[in-house]
Amino acid sequence: MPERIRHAPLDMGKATFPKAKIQLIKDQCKGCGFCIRFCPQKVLEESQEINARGVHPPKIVDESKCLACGFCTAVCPDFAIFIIEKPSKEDVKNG
Amino acid sequence: MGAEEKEKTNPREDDGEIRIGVYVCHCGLNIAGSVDCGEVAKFAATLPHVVWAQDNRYTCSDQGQEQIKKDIKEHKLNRVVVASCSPRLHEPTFRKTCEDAGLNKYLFEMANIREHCSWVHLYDRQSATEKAKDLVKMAVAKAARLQSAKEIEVPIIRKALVIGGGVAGIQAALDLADTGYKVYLVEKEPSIGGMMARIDKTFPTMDCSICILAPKMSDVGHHPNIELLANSEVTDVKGYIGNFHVKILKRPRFVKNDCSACGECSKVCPVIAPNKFDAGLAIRHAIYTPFAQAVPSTYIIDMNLCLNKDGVTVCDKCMKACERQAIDFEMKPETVEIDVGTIIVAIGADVFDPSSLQNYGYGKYLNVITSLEFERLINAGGPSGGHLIRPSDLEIPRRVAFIQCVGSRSDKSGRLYCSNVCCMNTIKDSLLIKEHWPETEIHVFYVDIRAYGKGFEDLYKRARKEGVLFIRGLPAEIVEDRKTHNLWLVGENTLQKELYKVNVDMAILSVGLEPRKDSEPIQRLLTLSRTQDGFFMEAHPKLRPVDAATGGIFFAGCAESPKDIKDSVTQASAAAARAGILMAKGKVTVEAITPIFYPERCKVCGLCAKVCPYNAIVLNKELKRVELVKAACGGCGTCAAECPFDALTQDHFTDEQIISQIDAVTESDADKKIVAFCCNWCAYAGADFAGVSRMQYPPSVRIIRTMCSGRVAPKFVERAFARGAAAVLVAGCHPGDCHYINANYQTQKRVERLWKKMEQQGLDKERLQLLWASAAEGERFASKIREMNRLVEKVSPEEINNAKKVFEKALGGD
Amino acid sequence: MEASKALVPKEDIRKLLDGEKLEHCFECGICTASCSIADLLGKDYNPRNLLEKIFLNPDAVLASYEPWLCAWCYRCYKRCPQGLKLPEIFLYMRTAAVKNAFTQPLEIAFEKIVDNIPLSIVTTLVCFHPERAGLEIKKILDMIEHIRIEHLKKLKKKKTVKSSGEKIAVIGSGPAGLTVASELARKGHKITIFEAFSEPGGMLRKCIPEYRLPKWVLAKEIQFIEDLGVEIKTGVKVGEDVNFDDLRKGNYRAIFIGTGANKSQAFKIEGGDLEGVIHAIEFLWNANYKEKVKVGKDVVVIGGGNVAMDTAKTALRLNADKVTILYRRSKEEMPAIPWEVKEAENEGVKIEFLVAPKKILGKNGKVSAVECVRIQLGEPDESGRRKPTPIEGSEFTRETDMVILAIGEIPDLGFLPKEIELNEDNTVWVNPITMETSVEGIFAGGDAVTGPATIIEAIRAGKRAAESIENYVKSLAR
Amino acid sequence: MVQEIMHPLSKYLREAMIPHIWCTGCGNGIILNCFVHAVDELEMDLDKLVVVSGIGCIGRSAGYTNADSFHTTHGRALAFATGVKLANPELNVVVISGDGDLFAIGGNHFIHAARRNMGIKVICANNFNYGMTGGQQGPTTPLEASTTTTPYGNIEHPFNLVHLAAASGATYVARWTTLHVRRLTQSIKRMLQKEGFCFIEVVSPCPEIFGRRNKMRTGLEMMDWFKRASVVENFSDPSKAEITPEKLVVGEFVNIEKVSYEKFLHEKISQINERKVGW
Repeated sequence: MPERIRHAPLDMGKATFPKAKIQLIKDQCKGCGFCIRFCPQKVLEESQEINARGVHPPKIVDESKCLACGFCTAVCPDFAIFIIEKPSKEDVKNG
Repeated sequence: MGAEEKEKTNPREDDGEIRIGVYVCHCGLNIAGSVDCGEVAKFAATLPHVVWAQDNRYTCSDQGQEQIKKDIKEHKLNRVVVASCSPRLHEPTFRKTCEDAGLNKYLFEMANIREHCSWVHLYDRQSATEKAKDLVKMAVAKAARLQSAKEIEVPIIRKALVIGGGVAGIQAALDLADTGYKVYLVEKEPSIGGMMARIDKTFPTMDCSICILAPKMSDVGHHPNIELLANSEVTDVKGYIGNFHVKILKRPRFVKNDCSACGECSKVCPVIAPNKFDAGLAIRHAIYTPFAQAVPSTYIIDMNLCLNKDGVTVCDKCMKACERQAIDFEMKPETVEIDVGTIIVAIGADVFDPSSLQNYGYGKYLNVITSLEFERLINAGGPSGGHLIRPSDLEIPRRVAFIQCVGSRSDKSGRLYCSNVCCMNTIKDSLLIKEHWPETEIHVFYVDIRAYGKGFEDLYKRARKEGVLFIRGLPAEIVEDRKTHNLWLVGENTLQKELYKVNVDMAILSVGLEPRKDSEPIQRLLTLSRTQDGFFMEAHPKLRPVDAATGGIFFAGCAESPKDIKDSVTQASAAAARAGILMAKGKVTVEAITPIFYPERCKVCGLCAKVCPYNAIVLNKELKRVELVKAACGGCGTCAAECPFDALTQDHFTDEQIISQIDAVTESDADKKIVAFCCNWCAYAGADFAGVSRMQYPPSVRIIRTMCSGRVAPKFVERAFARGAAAVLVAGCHPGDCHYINANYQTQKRVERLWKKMEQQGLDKERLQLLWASAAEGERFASKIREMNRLVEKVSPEEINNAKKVFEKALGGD
Repeated sequence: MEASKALVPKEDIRKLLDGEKLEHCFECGICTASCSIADLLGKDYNPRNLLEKIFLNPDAVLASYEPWLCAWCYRCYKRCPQGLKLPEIFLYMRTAAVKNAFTQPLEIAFEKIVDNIPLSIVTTLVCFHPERAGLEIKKILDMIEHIRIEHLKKLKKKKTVKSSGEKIAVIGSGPAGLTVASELARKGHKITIFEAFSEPGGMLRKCIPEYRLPKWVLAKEIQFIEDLGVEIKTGVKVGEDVNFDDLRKGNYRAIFIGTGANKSQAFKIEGGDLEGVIHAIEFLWNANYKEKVKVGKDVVVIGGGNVAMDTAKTALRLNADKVTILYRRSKEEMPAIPWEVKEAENEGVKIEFLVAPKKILGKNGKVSAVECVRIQLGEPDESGRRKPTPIEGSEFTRETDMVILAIGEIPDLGFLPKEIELNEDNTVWVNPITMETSVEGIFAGGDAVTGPATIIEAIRAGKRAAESIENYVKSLAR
Repeated sequence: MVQEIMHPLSKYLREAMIPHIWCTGCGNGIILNCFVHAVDELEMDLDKLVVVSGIGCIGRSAGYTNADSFHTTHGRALAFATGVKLANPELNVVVISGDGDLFAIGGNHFIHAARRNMGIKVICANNFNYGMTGGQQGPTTPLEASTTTTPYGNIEHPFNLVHLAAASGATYVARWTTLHVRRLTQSIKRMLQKEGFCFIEVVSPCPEIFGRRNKMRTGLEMMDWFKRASVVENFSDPSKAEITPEKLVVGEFVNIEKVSYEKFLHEKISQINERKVGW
């Protein structure tokens, strides 16, 4: 359906995006950078701080962008990052 | 693929002595009134090869036809010339007569001494008679060079392709499938249903749109004869009537057919985007189904949105939620190749985007919406659950305005046509509002209410009775009150000649329909033509309204012009029937006006392949040769005109035949004559129309008929000048209206080249004229001849001699 | 009509109405509703209806005053779904009327102008353009002057309006401000105009070239308004010399903002500070005020609005050898009204379309050339206009010794308090019907609201605002 | 250092041994992560899970897993695991080991365990070389790859592990890279629920030892290669599942059902026992 969309969805306000709290166990991080590179929402970036292992652990840029896909948890070789999904109110109705 | 060479049979007719019979028709007084038919017949008898000539009152009568049949046997005639009316009228009649008498129908020729002579020179008997003699001479000259021909037959594959799965495509597919043919239905979107699936109610019956469409959609999904290819696109079409080879790109859905459409995946998908199906008024997820009744019901992942779009499966929420394990991120685009005999084009239309009309503020003011957005809003299955709410504050509007003709009937937007459906759609919409919220104040700003169909007027009356205000005069602008987001509409009530300022809560722009922006590839692939409006052009607006000019292709629905659901369905059934006729017959004959190829002269330059509008000539680079696909040929002859080496000519319009006609015209008094080449479909028909309308013009013109102006090779024009013609006219269809897709563009190029040459040689290029005239533009043709006649009177003998010299070369090969 | 020979040949009319185009007119009324004059004159003028009359019986229209009432703003053309150029059709009728010596209709038209439209002489010259039909300017001025004197006499005979004693402040003495002042003064209110410049008149004075509007005409016009009891304080800049809030706290019942759009749009271009680069407003101003204005031999004007046209024409009049306008879109997209473009071209201005300047090159601190790039138009953007995108590698330099930037003007509204809401394009937001801003009692109109537009549109807005102010003041009194 | 926040999977790991010793950018951690993820999602009984591993970097995972685990001698992981499984078929026996351990010294154990269809689940971390001992060329080192013992490029043809496994009779064969964590986890889950001999090859980055000699200095660069080159071709012919710098075929190749050795064995034993009773 080709026409240009000009109006914002009426129920956009009601839409609840999955939200998550990102937990970093900084001193366990070895700085491989996998979580930063493969985060689809680009929530993480390398920080300037140096942890107990002498590497730069990631830092959270914008947690609100996180869609709780949990890839960072799954790809971390060092069990140094995980997310806690915040309970969303109601599943958003589709269309 | 290639059809066998046409057999040149029947040596009795072609070889040996040529015996021509000429019949000059009086047509009552239609011809005899201005032409001395007896004299013409007498003259004809003196012409070479003519063994029998006579005049009779009505040659087309049974008596006249019997006479011809008798003479063929008695006088051993092997060519017949009838001088009477336009071949567009009676050529088939006389061809049949010849066939009945055992003579090949391609050995018949006509001289048009009625439309092109007696009727247009009503008051100049002498000139008309002289002209008639010339016309007969031309016909006899051509007849002496006619050859018999056999029409080839092409088998038709009994499968059909329907492009577009809107209501028209659905109907056409179902009709064909029910008849028993295998149908491939290709739809670009994830689901069939098209525009009809999106609207709420249908006029004038106020049926729920999706309720009546959904059963048909599911029929398509289940029909054993229909193969539905959704989310797919036609990428390549090769071949010709009866034998199309089609490539279809099936874009991946990323969900396998195992999907039970339970929707669990969508619930867990973290990505949210506007749903295009709801005109963006509601949200959907990256994995979704456009609407509840979608067919196929399989969900689809929008890979532009999905978190895994980079090729790394980062998110597997839907995968985990899917009990049937139907999600497959690795699905790849597939190309499906099919062979079909007929194609139905039902690609539908787009709606006009009103954001270009700045004075209406669409896209700027929240409460200005389009009629399509309104449909989603009032639809119980839509984003607001059927509550008409205005976007700014989600309140129910108390005062609503509809503005008609937005993007239709406008020269500026290039959409001069009426979009056909908006008036009734608005009336229906206003009634829907009244039904739910009777207190709503509704203004409809219109210029003409077009309630032309069955039951439409009643609906219009009902709306008026319900208190909908119809105000004639469109608002010049819409201005928003920033505080309340209410809208001020300022315009003129053109009935009362008063300015109005109306304050409403919400304004709905009744946007028109426009050709689909993506119709260009379809046009190119199927070699279709379009009208100025951009919709596809039918072969004939009255008598072949669903056929494309290209054989084996038919139109259904809004692809051809804006229409409502009923008309779309009607046309779809018609298209299915037309396609069905072809397939039931199983074969088609092609008129023997295809190219004749002399391979020994061919230098494999490929020019012919380049100009062929039907891709019927293929340059085989590997084998270094040119291949003809006669079945695909449309018969324009532009290839023959283009070939620099005379390796191609057109059957029944050979170089030899046309040159003999030119020579016949220019044999005497050439310096007072205009040699006109007219295409069969537009210019020749336009000249016929001038005759039918009795438009008078000077008798100096002699028309040579070709199928297309693209057949007119430069050498014909040069020869006419070399033989001393005063002027030459090349006339064809308007650019874009060519009967042979675009062959007349070649005409233009060739004439321009000739002009340049004439200019360089110091000749008056005015003596060669190019005219675009449609079949309805008799006056255009007549006035052109009048204009050119002034030129003929002026042209000096030196000028003519100069031209003779310049084009001397063209006389070679005599 | 068949009996006597038609005064306006049918053939001509056909040609004029652009072949079949008029047949596309389906009388939607958008032209009339867009027309400033139709709004000001009400039933007396209806372009749609006039067009219909021309179509049905052109000869009868010659005797009608209506064709003379078009003010050439081209608003109708801009909105007409068919793109009919009504002003040019009407001009043809005017020319035919002059040829056939119909003078009476012109006089009636002038009467209507004088009766209903403030600043009537000015508007006649800069808007109605009777001279385009082949009349002499002087004659017109005499005629309108005469009518005006008669009109004033009539007014004087009427009972003088009792002074209401209400004080109203008008900021800016351009066409909008002057209109509001004269309209309200006639209602008996006490008006004070604050003008930042040393002389009143706004754009009328600053930017309209002398050849189009002689200064004495303007002076006379302003004198009339002052005669009505309007006080014009020149050289007073609101925001600097007077505080805006002080005006509100003063005894002014209502304030009208008519400050126009006279700030040149910021345009960053390399070499923009070279000698010989000047903004159009400044150039026109100089041309109007300075005795001697330096004009280059080969002038380049950048922009495609009315100001660009005026600038180019003025430069020609100031003896530039060659004037070229560079515009980055195509002719259809030009914001200048078509007639101005045509006129400029006729006078010898060369317009190059689809060209944008990249940088201005200089020698010894002076302009020597402009580096330009050719443009192609892409898909329509949000505004509906096709987006210009530079064609890579199409750069070329064009020698010149003067560059005038006419790339648009914006209102300068820094002095307004924050409560007064502005639009995205930095113009004042008003209720379109009442011309009231987001703050009660404060009204606005003219270019400050619309952005650069024509004088007649400013006058229309002024008149509308004056009515609203009158109602507002009355409602306060009650 | 005591962490205040606890990783949700830490219950599957031996706390005292974490953080592990693997290098930055090593894929072994991801494999372990995927394995415990799968165990977690299946809610497996840790008392019935046995993790066996051989010698090599990845061999440490037996020690890291908080299940009954067994770190065996070089190449003998499958032999030990066979013993465990035969002794107690109830147990879910998983072998996590490296390519050198499983296919060089332990090659024969592998093909015979697969042939017998022992009910053992094998996860093989393939890092293309002997990482722990300094990066020598091994049975999986790709042609032309540079290692400490092949400084001018490897001239031996490597094993195609999935082809080998499939040909030897494994009932489930898959290959993923450490980038395909979701698929790998899913595959491990699927494998853990199957009966016979199952094999998953995980192509894993070894940036410090292998990568740096082959123009991929970091784990990220190796992951980028996986991303660029990997093509999922589920159920395609494993013999054609190549690993080249341009193309890295991954996917599930075999998933069939076959009665396992231990089932046959115990059935046989009971049959024999019954016959004995009959005598």
